[in-house]
Amino acid sequence: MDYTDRELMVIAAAREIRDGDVTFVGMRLPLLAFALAKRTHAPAALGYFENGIVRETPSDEMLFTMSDPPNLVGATWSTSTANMMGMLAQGLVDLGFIGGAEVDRFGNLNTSYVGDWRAPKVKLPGSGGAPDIACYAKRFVIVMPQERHRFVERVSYITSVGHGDGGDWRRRHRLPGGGPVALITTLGVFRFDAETREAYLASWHPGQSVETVRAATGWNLRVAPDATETATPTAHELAIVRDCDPRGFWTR
Amino acid sequence: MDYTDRELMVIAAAREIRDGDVTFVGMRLPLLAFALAKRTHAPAALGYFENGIVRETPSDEMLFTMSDPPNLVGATWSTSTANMMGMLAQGLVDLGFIGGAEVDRFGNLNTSYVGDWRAPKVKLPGSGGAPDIACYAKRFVIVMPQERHRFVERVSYITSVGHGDGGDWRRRHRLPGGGPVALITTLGVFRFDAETREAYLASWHPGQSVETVRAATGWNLRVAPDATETATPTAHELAIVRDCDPRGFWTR
Amino acid sequence: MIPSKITSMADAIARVVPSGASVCMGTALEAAIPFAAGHEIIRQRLQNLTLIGPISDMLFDQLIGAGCVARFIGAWVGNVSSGLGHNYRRAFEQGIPRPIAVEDQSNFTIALSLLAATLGAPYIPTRALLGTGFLDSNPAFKRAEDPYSGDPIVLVPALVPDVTILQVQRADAYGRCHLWGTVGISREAAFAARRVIVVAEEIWPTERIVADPNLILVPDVKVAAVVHEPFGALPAPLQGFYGRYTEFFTRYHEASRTPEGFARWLDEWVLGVVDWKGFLDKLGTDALKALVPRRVLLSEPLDYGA
Amino acid sequence: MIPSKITSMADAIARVVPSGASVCMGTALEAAIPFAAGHEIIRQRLQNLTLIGPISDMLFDQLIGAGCVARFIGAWVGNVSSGLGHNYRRAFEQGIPRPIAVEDQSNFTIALSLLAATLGAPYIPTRALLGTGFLDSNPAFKRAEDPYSGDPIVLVPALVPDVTILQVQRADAYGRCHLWGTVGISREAAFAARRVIVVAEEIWPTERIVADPNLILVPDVKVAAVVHEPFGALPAPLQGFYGRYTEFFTRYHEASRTPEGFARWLDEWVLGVVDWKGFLDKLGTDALKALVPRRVLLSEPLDYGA
Repeated sequence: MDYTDRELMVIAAAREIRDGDVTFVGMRLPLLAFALAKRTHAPAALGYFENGIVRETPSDEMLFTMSDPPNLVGATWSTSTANMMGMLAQGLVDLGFIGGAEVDRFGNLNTSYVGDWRAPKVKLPGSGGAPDIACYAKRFVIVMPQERHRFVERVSYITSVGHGDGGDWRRRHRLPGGGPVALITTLGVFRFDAETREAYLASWHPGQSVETVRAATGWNLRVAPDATETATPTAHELAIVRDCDPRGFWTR
Repeated sequence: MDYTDRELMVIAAAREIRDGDVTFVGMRLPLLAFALAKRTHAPAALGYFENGIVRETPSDEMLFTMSDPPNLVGATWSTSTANMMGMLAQGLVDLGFIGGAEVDRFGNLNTSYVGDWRAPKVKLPGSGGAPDIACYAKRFVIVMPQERHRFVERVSYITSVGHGDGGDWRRRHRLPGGGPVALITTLGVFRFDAETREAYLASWHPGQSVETVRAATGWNLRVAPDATETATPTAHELAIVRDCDPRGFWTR
Repeated sequence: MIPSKITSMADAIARVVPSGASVCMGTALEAAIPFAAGHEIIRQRLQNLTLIGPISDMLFDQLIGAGCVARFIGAWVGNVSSGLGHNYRRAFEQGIPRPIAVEDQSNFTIALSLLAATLGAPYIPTRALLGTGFLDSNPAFKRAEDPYSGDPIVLVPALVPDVTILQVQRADAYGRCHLWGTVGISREAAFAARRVIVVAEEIWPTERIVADPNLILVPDVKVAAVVHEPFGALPAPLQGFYGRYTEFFTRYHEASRTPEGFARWLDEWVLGVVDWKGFLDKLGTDALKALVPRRVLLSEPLDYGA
Repeated sequence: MIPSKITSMADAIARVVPSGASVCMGTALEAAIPFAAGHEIIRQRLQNLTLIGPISDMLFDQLIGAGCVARFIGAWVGNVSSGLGHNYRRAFEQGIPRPIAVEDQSNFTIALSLLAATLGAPYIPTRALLGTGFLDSNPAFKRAEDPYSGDPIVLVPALVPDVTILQVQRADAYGRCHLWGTVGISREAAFAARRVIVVAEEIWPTERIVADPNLILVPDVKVAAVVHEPFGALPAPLQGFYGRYTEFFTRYHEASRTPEGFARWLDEWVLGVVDWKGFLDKLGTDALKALVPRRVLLSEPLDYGA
């Protein structure tokens, strides 16, 4: 079975969506993951977009942005961003997806400044609504390509807060949401220890190994005792992803 | 010329509306005053209602409440109460009208509790949006029947703040609006001293006198040196008021 | 996929509004007041309710007189075209039929309270109410200093109603609803509440409601029940459906001057009928006909094409 | 009675947007971005603008590259379908063509900033951004304690744009406008601003706009100019009027990789044309035709009858 890294990431992300989840969908790969989950194991999941749109069904058409007009067709609500963020802030969102340019071992994310923010090496595009999802969603999933210089001991700027310094940091700082539960990369799937809240490798993707993942991780990698290979995409899953992104705009 | 106290009050209130004023119209007599002003000296005045309605022209039909369906017909905006109060809070409202059960010599109004609020003699209906108008409107006008027990040295509860303790009280307490500029009663018209902010009698209505007004005022009444009789309603003014309230629901 | 939420008014009130609940109603000010829902609350003899609303044109006075209410949070209780609310006064001043507590708000601060709740914000600061008695009589407000200007401000805490009851023109079976005309604090009140009961003049197919997704008032996840109850706001008006029956307000005002008069009124108009159809039958078709709008005034459709 | 506010884009920008102003645009996120207005700002060589907006899909990158911008307040600048904004990076990292300051916001806090301004509230408190770098890099935020719970909170101060520019489907000559589809923070941004420029696909008679008074986005007193500019949001989409021209975003992304490439792009698409009609002529009728919605999807009218 032939597939791309991104297709595998979409499929792994879709598996994080539980049936009935109120899901903050975002753009790009998570948008495809939502469509896949709806058509497989999570038909009752709901899709929320930070521009104010709510959907029960994925759009019939390929979306380049969440505000493309086809995303309104069949939507069950289109409200203000303030109201939609209010859904988050009221604790009504089960799951969000966030990407990042840098991540650390506690799942904190940086999409703002590489280096000191006063004189950064790189100005990244910014946060969008990711910090809001990170604060308030009951759980969130990080989806990003894995490279050693992006997987750092400590991000230089926290745009979207994960488990902070680890342990019960979120509870102590009164962050209402649950924080990150998975980190899906081009190489594997990480989860977060229930006590320390440190990311550990739960599965490596087909063709990878603990060693290749370790080599691309900038902190001392922990591996689950029962770590295993990520389940290979099924033909059915791949067919749906390709149906949703026929030209491979996001997944090739 | 035969007319009622209330008709005279409507006419006196209308004279307080300047052309072009953004006017918080409210209900009852001020609603008629707005219609009269529009049809006489203030054709460019705008009417705002705290339920969210904006009108350039008075409703064609008699209104019993601001939310009667005819008030929407020809409205130029119908928004939320929060937005409409936002117009006030942004300092965009020139003039508001407020009624009261009790008033004191600095134009503070009580529509909440007569007596100690913990064990009041009378529970009044409450405030509606009057405190918001009193806080934020550039100026406001009080319209209420005059009786000695309602015109007190100091109101027992401030529902809508006037000039507080007088003088520069409003400025010291950082109230953005200008406070009351006129108090129109069944007996006369009071204005507020530019320095002390105390109410003084500017005119007594036809048939009244300084003495009858003084007898119905519970504080040591001050009278303007140039105090005079209130101008008698013209036939034209009365005709318009009666056209707006043909059955005399509010004015008889 | 979701099961229909359509049910009877009796079932909706029995399931969604327990005694002791905080209930927000009358959110469109003098229009769209859910009188049908309020009368059913009285028939079910609910107790110890906290009523939340800006001005409550007569409905809260009825609920207070019927003994359902322990507390009121809002800006005004009375009868807008006639004056004060006799039951409200009797309850507060004399404990008849039972004492009620009042938490004073202005129309702006009740809107801010609910708005704060919609945003998950603990409070919203305002200058409104500076220098007033509200800061003494309602301990929910706190005086504070604006750290940006150093000026005094008032903190208005978030308020989350257990239930908001809305009367609307049309809804689908899942609670997606369209309300227009006077809206007041309806959006904030519904979106702030834990659960919403939607009472609709008409039930429409989903595809015709979601054809205007911007107009949908509240997310369907909040809606616990949808009740199809034509004329459910009477004697209050509803844009496009019926005008205000002002004489009914006037007659209530007279009838409720004494506890005995109110008891007779309640027996006749609420307890003496089984449901809202019974109320409408008593009103009579002539009265209903006289309230029908004289004109149809349609808005222009919006093209959501893509 | 009020005089018409309809004018040309050139006149609207010249009159309402001085150099040094704070300008809020792109308030409907990736839809309804006022590109026509932005290009006119570039042609008029305005300087030292503060740009305010949530995510700014490519427009802000163009204004920054053209040297009009001294400061950005918002959550994201880039090219949503292609990635980062090359001009934004160059300006911030290397001061090319001139340095810009950034005040970081999230999508929620930019909405709260504007919402606070609409309410005349000095700030709105939130838990969003607790534990993040925003509290260091943007001094506007203050850490505080919620006096109700004792919990840490973040204060988001009110933000009043000098001008908000809206692209909408239809407006009357006085600035009463209807926007639908994706709305994002448009209502808050327009209502918070000192003045508003409304850019409309269609100018409609007043009576057909006020036939739906609930839909009117912003009070006419805020509107300083109304510009009739069909396709004014291209290459961003506008519900019911045109889809997103994604290839144009992709080509811009490639062209703007270098300062020289961007200069050529700017000459070709902005400086080399006189006005928006010139831009559309360059795009060509085939491109415009391909973006026309394939379906008309009308909402149901609302009866405002009384």
